[in-house]
Amino acid sequence: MKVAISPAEAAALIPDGATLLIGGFMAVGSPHRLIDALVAAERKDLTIIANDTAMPGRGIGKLITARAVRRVVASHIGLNPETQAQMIAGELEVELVPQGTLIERIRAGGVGLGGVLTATGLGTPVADGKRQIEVDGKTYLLETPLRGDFALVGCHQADYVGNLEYSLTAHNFNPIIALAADVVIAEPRSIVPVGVIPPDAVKTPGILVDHLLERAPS
Amino acid sequence: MKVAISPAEAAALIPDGATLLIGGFMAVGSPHRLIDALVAAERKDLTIIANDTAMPGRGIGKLITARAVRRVVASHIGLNPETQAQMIAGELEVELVPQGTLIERIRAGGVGLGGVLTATGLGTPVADGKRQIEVDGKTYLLETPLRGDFALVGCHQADYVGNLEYSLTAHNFNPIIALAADVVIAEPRSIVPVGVIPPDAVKTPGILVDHLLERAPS
Amino acid sequence: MNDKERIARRVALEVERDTLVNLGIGLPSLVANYLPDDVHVFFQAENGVIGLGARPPEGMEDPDLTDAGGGFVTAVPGAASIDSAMSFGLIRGGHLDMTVLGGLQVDSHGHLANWMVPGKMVPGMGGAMDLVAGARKVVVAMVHTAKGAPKIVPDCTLPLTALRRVDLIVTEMAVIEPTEDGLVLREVAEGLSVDDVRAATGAELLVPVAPGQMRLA
Amino acid sequence: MNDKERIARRVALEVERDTLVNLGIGLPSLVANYLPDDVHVFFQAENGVIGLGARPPEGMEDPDLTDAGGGFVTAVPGAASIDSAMSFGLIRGGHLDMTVLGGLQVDSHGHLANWMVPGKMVPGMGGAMDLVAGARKVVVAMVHTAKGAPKIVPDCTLPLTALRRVDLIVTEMAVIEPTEDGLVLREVAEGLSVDDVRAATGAELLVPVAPGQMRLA
Repeated sequence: MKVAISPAEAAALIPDGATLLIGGFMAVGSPHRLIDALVAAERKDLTIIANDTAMPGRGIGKLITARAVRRVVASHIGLNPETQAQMIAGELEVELVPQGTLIERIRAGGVGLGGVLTATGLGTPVADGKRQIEVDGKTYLLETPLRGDFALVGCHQADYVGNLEYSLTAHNFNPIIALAADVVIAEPRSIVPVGVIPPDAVKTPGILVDHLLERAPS
Repeated sequence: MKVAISPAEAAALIPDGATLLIGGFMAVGSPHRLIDALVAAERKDLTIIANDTAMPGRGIGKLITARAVRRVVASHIGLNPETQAQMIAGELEVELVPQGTLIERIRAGGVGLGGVLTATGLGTPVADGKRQIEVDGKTYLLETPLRGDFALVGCHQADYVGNLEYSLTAHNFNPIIALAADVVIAEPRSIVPVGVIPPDAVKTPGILVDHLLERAPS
Repeated sequence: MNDKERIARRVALEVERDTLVNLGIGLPSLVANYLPDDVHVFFQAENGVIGLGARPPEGMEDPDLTDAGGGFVTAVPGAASIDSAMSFGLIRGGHLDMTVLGGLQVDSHGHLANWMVPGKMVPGMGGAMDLVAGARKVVVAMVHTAKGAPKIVPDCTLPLTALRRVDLIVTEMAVIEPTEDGLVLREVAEGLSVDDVRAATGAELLVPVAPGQMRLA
Repeated sequence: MNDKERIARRVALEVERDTLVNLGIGLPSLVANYLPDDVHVFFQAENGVIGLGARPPEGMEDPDLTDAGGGFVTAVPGAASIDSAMSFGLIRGGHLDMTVLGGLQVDSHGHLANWMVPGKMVPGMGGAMDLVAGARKVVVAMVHTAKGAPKIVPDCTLPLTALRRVDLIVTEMAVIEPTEDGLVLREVAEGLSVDDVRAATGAELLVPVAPGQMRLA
């Protein structure tokens, strides 16, 4: 059984300078109340590993606007001009990673792989400085694991032991980042008794989840 | 929309000497009617990639007893004395692979990775002849992808477009092998109209499935 | 018919029935509008649904169901939800039959550059590198020139998206197939000559047989 | 109390509440019978369920719900179905808090050999190599000797399961902790002396402080 915590309590667990994996794709499926709490707590120098930085005023974009972030590892920042502006001004470090490589690197970090070999990025700036390894006559890039201190997971529903369900395109990075952090905090829309989510519907087993965010005030 | 085929029609698609990925764990979740059809068709010289060879008279064990198999890649053969006897007699080639490495190699074959790095098997006979690669001061084995000509998938339920659901411990290798073969044949217990399986419950998208086995006679 | 519609209509003819197709944001997304009724395909959005549908009725939008650009969509019957590891597993594992992408440049080797202009536009590659490296068929849908300058060039001057040779280039002027020998001119838009296309193209065009008129249906 | 019960009872004391625990087939599986009521854990079977439960009532067995040995089990409330990639992702990714495995040999370096006897028994390693390489805590539960011969030896003569030093060895005679310095004798079973244990052990045992009596509850 988990103990539900408030967004402020969750934010208090996360120190300045922490590395956060955050779920969501253009803010869809992101843990919005956790993000708001981090902004309210005036966190600084965070490293964010996520698909994108959304847009100003939405999802991870709020952390960018609040200048809470020192470094971003993402596949796309094109719809957030603030990310681009801070990057060009040298205030924000950005590592761009192909989306498929990014999710595989996070998965590798979560399932204990030392790395994966991929053809994506060969012949592009993504290959710069990376080891190339040949297997059966084909060349691949060696991509190394990514992990976070915390994973902030947005989800549709949780039960009391932390089993999680996701909905439609709000799955995205969430089930994978839940594998790859020292502390996993899940923000469900609703929390239901054990047994309401049948075993076959569980996408993230509760044993991966350290904290559940309490239900939103209605 | 798929066209349902009979077990005999499915077996006719599979030539002698083919490499088959077969789902199941000690025969739980295996495509039993497909296996029976391969035995009835007297297939020979198959390569089987699977977790185990079950036991005599059950699941993949039937193919072993029928001497349909020339080569097995599996993590465990200990509960099938016939596999061991054929191996010792030199009639059956067996490659033993740690279970976690086996499933990651199949996944790599299915998702287009050139290989994965794992610590499992280091310092054991599994490491013999394999490349070792160091990442951040740690040593890993390079494990290469596995694919099959056919994947024979056992599942709980399918819909008309081939979306698949699995049940409890009958998931095992099935959802992963469905990614890693040129032709995927699924054997569902029941086949339901499109829409009966909601999008969030689909574990194998129908676009991966080439053929559905017709429903069993009742 | 404007240029974009012309391009989208032509690309739609490349879509085969019962396949899995990924359409990029912008021009490529228009292709869905011009599929013949008897060609059933599943559209994939890389953010995670197989069976992307049209915009939902007003008031029925679901914040958990969007395309890769964040716009509201529906899911068709038989749709499947997938996470990003599965989404890119499908893309990189050869399970995606076709992708249609925009382009900044394509060169005589069939190499595509479509994700950054150094010093100007650094949006990130998103899924583009994975799509070009992994899809079975890559179609580039783009206008033929940018402010009068050819986008089809001898060698890309912008950073590449992948080393893979794309399969087809469709513009409002022509249909061009990159091959081992170079760029082959396959079709020319109605009212244009081969020389018109050559004049607007920076790379050499091979014309082994008389190109047909660009088909639109 | 027979030897196996003694070992299982002692191992049960190592299980911490609210953890994920994998029990091997055979002797290790007995550990589940001796957990205190207030210690709630989820048992994982590597074939794919988190929250493995006891044998189901007669006539209610589900062919789709078995343990790793193929025996019928139940699923506890809050259970989750997982495929083999997730199952071993949890094991190799450090998410499994503890595994209890049988052993053929353990040596002075804490190395375990438990999956084959060359020329005699070649069952395959199943998940054993992954479990030893990946679990946070590895407990070996085995009888102290095999036909009078020590199973705790200076160096394993059988092929290793992994290079990782196991965390604890529990036999019917003793509790032994492999450390950087060697094997430390922590507890001795009631009625036995340190010398009794030494006589049945092939490797050197360090006894830095007087070992306690082997706990059973």
